[in-house]
Amino acid sequence: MKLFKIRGGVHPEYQKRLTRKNEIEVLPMPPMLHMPLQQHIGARAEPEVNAGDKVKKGQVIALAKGMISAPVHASTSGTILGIHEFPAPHASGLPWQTITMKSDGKDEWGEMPPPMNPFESTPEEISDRVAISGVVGMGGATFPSAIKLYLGKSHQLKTLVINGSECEPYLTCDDRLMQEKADGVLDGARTIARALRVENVIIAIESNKPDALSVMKEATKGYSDVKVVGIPTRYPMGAEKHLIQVVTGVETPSGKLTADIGMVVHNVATAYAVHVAVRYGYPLMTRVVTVSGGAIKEPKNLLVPIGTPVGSLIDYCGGLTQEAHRILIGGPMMGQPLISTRSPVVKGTNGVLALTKEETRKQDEMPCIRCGSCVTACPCGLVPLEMAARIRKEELDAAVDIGLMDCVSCGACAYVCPSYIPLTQYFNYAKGRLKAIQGEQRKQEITKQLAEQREVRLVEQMRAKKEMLAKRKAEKAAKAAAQAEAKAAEEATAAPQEATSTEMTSSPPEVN
Amino acid sequence: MLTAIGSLTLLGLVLGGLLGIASKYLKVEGNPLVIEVEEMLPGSQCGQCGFPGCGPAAEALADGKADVTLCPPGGRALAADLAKKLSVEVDLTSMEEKEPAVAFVNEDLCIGCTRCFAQCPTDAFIGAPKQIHTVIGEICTSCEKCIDICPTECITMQPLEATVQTWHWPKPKERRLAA
Amino acid sequence: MPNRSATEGGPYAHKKTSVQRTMVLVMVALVPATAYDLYLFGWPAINLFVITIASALMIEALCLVIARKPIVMFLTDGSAILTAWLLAMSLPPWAPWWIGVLGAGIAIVIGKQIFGGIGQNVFNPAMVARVALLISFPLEMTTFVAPSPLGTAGAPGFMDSLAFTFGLANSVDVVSSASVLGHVKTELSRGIPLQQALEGNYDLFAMTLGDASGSMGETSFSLILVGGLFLIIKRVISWHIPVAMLGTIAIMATLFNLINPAQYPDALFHLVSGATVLGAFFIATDLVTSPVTKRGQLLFGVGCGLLVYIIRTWTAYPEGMAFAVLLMNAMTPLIDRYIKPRVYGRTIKGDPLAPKGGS
Amino acid sequence: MQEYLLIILGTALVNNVVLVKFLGLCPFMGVSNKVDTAIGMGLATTFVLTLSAASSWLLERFLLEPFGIEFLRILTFILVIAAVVQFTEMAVKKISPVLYQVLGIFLPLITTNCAVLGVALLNIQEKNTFVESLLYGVGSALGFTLVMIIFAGLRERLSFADVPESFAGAPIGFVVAGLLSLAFMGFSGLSVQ
Repeated sequence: MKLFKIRGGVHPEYQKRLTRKNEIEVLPMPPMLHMPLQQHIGARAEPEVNAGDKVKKGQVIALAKGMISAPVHASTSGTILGIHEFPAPHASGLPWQTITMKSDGKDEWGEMPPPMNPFESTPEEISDRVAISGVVGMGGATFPSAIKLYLGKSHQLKTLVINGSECEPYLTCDDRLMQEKADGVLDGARTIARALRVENVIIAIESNKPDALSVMKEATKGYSDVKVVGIPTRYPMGAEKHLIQVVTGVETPSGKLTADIGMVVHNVATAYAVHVAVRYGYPLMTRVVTVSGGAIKEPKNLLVPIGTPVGSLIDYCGGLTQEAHRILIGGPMMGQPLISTRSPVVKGTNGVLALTKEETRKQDEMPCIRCGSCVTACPCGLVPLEMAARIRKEELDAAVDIGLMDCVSCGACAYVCPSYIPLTQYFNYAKGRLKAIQGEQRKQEITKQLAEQREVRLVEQMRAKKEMLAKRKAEKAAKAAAQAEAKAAEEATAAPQEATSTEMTSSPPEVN
Repeated sequence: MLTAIGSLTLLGLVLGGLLGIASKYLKVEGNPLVIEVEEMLPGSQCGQCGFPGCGPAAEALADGKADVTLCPPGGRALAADLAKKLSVEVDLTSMEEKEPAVAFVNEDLCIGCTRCFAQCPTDAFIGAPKQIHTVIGEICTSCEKCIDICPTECITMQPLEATVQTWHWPKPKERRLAA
Repeated sequence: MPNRSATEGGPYAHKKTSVQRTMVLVMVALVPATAYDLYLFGWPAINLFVITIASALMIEALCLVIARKPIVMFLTDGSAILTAWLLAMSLPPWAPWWIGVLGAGIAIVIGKQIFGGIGQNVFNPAMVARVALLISFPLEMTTFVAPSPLGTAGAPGFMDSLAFTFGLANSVDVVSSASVLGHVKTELSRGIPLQQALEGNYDLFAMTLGDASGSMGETSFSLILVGGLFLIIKRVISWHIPVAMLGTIAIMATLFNLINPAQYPDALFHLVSGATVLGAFFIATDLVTSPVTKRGQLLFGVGCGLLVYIIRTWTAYPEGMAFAVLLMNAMTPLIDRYIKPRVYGRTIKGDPLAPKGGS
Repeated sequence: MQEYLLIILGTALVNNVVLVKFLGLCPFMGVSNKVDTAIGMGLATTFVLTLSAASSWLLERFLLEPFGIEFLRILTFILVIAAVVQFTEMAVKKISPVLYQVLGIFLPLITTNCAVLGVALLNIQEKNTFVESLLYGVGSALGFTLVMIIFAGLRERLSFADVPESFAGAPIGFVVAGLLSLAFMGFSGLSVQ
C-alpha cells in the first residue's frame, strides 16, 4: 500500500526493549479501588451509589450525564466506602470526585447485558452497547467512543483507521495487546467499522513492532475489508490527523474533525474494549498498562483493574531501584507527571513510567539560539521559537496569530531544542491561560449585562420614587386645596385672606 | 521685492485652494474611538481604575490620559487589547494580574443590614433585610466595593481555588532568575 | 504526599544535544583549516589567534559580570570562543595585537552583549567586528603577507614574532602582498585585462590548499570545505545556505564571465578565492542570525551570494563576504516574517484547507 | 537608460538618505516599531518625496529662477512640501483610517522630514534635470522605505530579545541603525563599468 509523507517529527530513543518481550501479566486485585467520576473528556458522571452500598463486578456506579460523557463501573465486587475528593492522576495533583470501594475478594459478577453478535446487530445497537459499557479512547485522549461511533449517522464515512502506531517511547501495551489478542482487536475493529457503516479498515502499525505487524497480518488473512499497514517509525506518527495523512494522503483542514473528511481513528486498545463489550457484554473495567523506565526494577506489561492505585503497579514490578526523577502517567513525550502514587489508574492510563535523571536528560535552560530545529521538528508546520518568544512576553494573541491553536502539544519541538527551552509548557500555559481569559470574558459579559440591568432598575426606582413623591405631593396639594376650599367656603364670609396663607404652608417641602 | 511677495502670495493661494478642494472630497467623520473603547471595558462601573465609571475611563484612555493597564477586572488581556486599539506600547509582563477571587460573607458576623446590596454593581448578593447574606460566586467581580461598606467587616475576598478542570500549566520560570 | 502541582512540563525525554555541543562541533570543523593556516603563517598568526580568543573570553566574562548573569554557564557555552575564532580567521594573519583585541571587543560588546547576549543579536558578531575594523583601519586590515610556514627559512621565530605582534620592534621583514581578489580589483581598475592580472598570481592548486596570501579564512579552500561538509553530515547546519550561496555566486560568475571574459573572472576563481567557502559554511550559517526555515535559508543563501558577487565586482571593496552577510542578517527578520512553513491543515496563506471528500 | 538605473541604485543604496546621509532619522526611529507601520510610513514618504522633488524642481525652474528670488528657496519648498503632506494626510485618513491613527503625529511631521527637503535641495545643488530629479526623489524614497522596513523587522525581532534594560528601546535602535549603516558601506563605490 502506498504511504504518504508527513512533515517534521522526531526519532526519540524508543526504549521499548525494556518491556516488548514481556507478556501481559494480570495484576492481583488490590484491596481498595478509587474510581474517579471523570475518566473521560466531557461532563462528569453522576454517582449512582452511596457509602455502604454493596456492589457487584461490572455494576454501574456512576451514570453518564449530558451529551458527552461515559459511565463508570465497579471493577470488582465489594463495598462502597464513599464518594470524596481524591488526588487525580493529573499534573495538577488536585483532588477530584472519586468513588472509593473496598474489594470483598470474591470478584462476583453482577448482571451483565447479553453477548451480541455485532454482524447481526444494527449500528445503533452496537453504539448503544459501547455507550453503556463506558468505553473511551484508550490511547490517552479518553473521548467517549460511543460518540465517535454515532458519527456514522451524521457523516458519510469511508475509512476506519485503527491506530497501532504506539509512537510514544517506552510504551508497549498496544504492541503486546495486538500480539496476544489479535483476534479480539480485529473483531473490535470490524465491529467499529460496522457501527460506522464503513467498508474499509486500515490497521496502522509502526515498523518498529515487527512481531505485532506479522501477527496482525496473519490474523487478518481472509478479511478483504481489513488491511494491516506498516508505517514508518517516527514520533508523532500516532497523532490522529497525521496518521490519516500517512495512510490516505488526505490532510484534515484546520478546525475540522477527521470525520469531516470521511475518516475515523480508533486506538487498538479501544477496539479490543469494544470487542469485549459487544461479544461478552463486559464493561470497561481493566486495561493494559506498561510499567517501565530506568528506575523500575522489573518493567512489565500489566492487565490492571481500573481504579488501582499507581503505587500498587510499581510495587508489583519490584518497586524502584533508585529515586525516580520523574514518575509519569503515559509516555515521556506527552505524558503527565504524577504528583501522588496514591492516584489511581484510569481508563486513559496506558503507561506508568519511573524515569531516572539520565533518561529525562534535564538540563538548565539557555537562551534560544534560533537554530530552527523546532521548526524542522514541528509536525504541524509551526514556528515554535517565535510562538514561545511571544508567550514569554505575555503576548498571547500574537502567538495565536502565528498558529498557537494549531499546535497539538506533541512535544517534538521541546525534545530537539538544544537550549532546553520548555516550549511545550509555554504553549500549554498559553492555551490554558487563553481558555481562562475566555471564561473571564464570558463572566464579564454577564456582569456587564447585570450592571446594565441594575442601572436600568435604579433609574426606574428613582423615577418611581419621584413619581410617588409627586403623586403624594399632588394628593396633599389636592387635599389641602379641598380643605382650603371647604374652609374657604366655610369661612368665606369671615376671613378670605387666610385661605391663601393656608394653601401656601400646606405644600410639602421639596424632596430631592 | 514685489515679485517675491506676489509669487509667494500666489503660491499660497493656489496651494490653499487646492487643499480646500481636496478637504471637501476627502472629508472623514469624527473619531468614534471613545465609544469603541467604552465597549471594550467591562462596564461594571466598579471604579477600581480611579475614574467614576467605565465611560469616563474610556474618555481618558482615548485622550491618552490614562494607562491601558488601568482596569484590574479586565486584566492583562484587556490591557493588550486596549494597547492594540490605541496603538501604544505596553509591557504586560510587569502588570500585576489580580488573583481571581470572590467576596465571601462571614455568616457569624453578618447582621443582614443589606448595605452591600446597594453597593454591588452586579447584584451578586442574595438575602433580605435582617437575614444572612451570601454571594453568588459566578457573578461577583471582586470589585471590593462591598468590603468597606459592611458595618461589621464580615465581607472578605477569598481567592478562587483552581480545580482539575480549571488548572493549567504555569508559565515556565524565567531563566534569568536561575543565576 | 503534599498536594502540589507540577511546575515543569513535558516532554520528559530529550535529544542528545546542547548549545555547547553545537558550538564545539563547529570548532572541531574549523580545526584542520586553522591548524594548517597557523602552520603556514607562523608565529605572528598564532599570537594573533591566541590574543583574539583570550581577549574575547575576558571581555565576555566582564560583560556577564556587569549584566549579573551566570558566568560559568555562558562562558562555557563556546559562543565567545567561536566568534573570536571566526574573527581571527578573517583578519590578516600578521595584524598587530590591538587589532585582535579591538576586534574581539567590538564583536563581543557591540555585536553580541549589547543585544542581551547569546541568541539575541541580529548581526553576526564576528562580521560586525571585521567590517568595523576594515572601515576604521583600512591599512592594517589589508596588509597581507605571503605564507612563510613554520620552520622554513624566512619564518620568524617565536620571540621575534612576539615583539612584532606587539609592535616593539621591526625585527621581522614583512613581505607584503595583496590577496588575489585585491590584486585583481586593483589591476582591473587600472585598465589591465583580467588574464594579464591573474598571470603569476593565480595558482588554482596552491589556492585550494591555502598556500596564498590573504586572511586565514580566505585561504585553504579544501580544508574549510571538509570542515563544512563535516558540519552538514553532523546536522549542525543544513545544506541550504551553503549550496544556495555558492550556487548563486557560481551562476553569476559564469554568466558575466561568458559576457565578458576580460572583465569578469570565472566561477572557479570566485569559489576558491576570498572567504567564499568560509562564509558559506561557517559565517552565513550562523544559527542566530540566519532564517529558521529551510526555504528562508535558501533565500538567505541566494541573497548572500548575489551581494557577495555585486560587492566584489562593482563596488570599491575587493571582498564582500562580511558586508553581504551583514546585509542579509538585516533581512533575516523580514525573511522569517514572510517565509513560514505551511501550517498543517491550512493553506500557505493561513486559511483552513477546503475539505475534500466526506460529507 | 543605464544612467537612470544608476541614479536610482545610487540614491537608494550607495547614498542612502537614512544610513549614509543621516537624513529623516525622526520617522526612522519613531515609526519603526512595527513592520506594517513602517511600510505605511515608507509609502506615504515615497509619495511625498517624489511629488515634492518634482514640484520643487518645477518651482525652482519656473518661479524662483525667472524672477531671481532664489533666496526664497527654502521657504517656498517648505510651503510646497507642507501642502503635499497636508494632501497626503487627508488621503491617508480617507483611504486607511487605521494607518492614519498608527502614523499619528509622524504623518504631519513628514513636512519637517529633513529627507524631503534635503532631496529637493540636493536636486537643485546637483543641477539635475527634471527626470533626474524625479528619479532622485524616487530612488531616495525607495532607499528610505527599504531601510525603514528592514529596520522595523529588526526592531520587531529585538522586542522579543533580552536587551539589557539600559539599552532597551531607542538606544539599541541607534546601535542597530549604526550597524546597518556599517553594512551599507559595502555598497560604497558601486559603479557598473
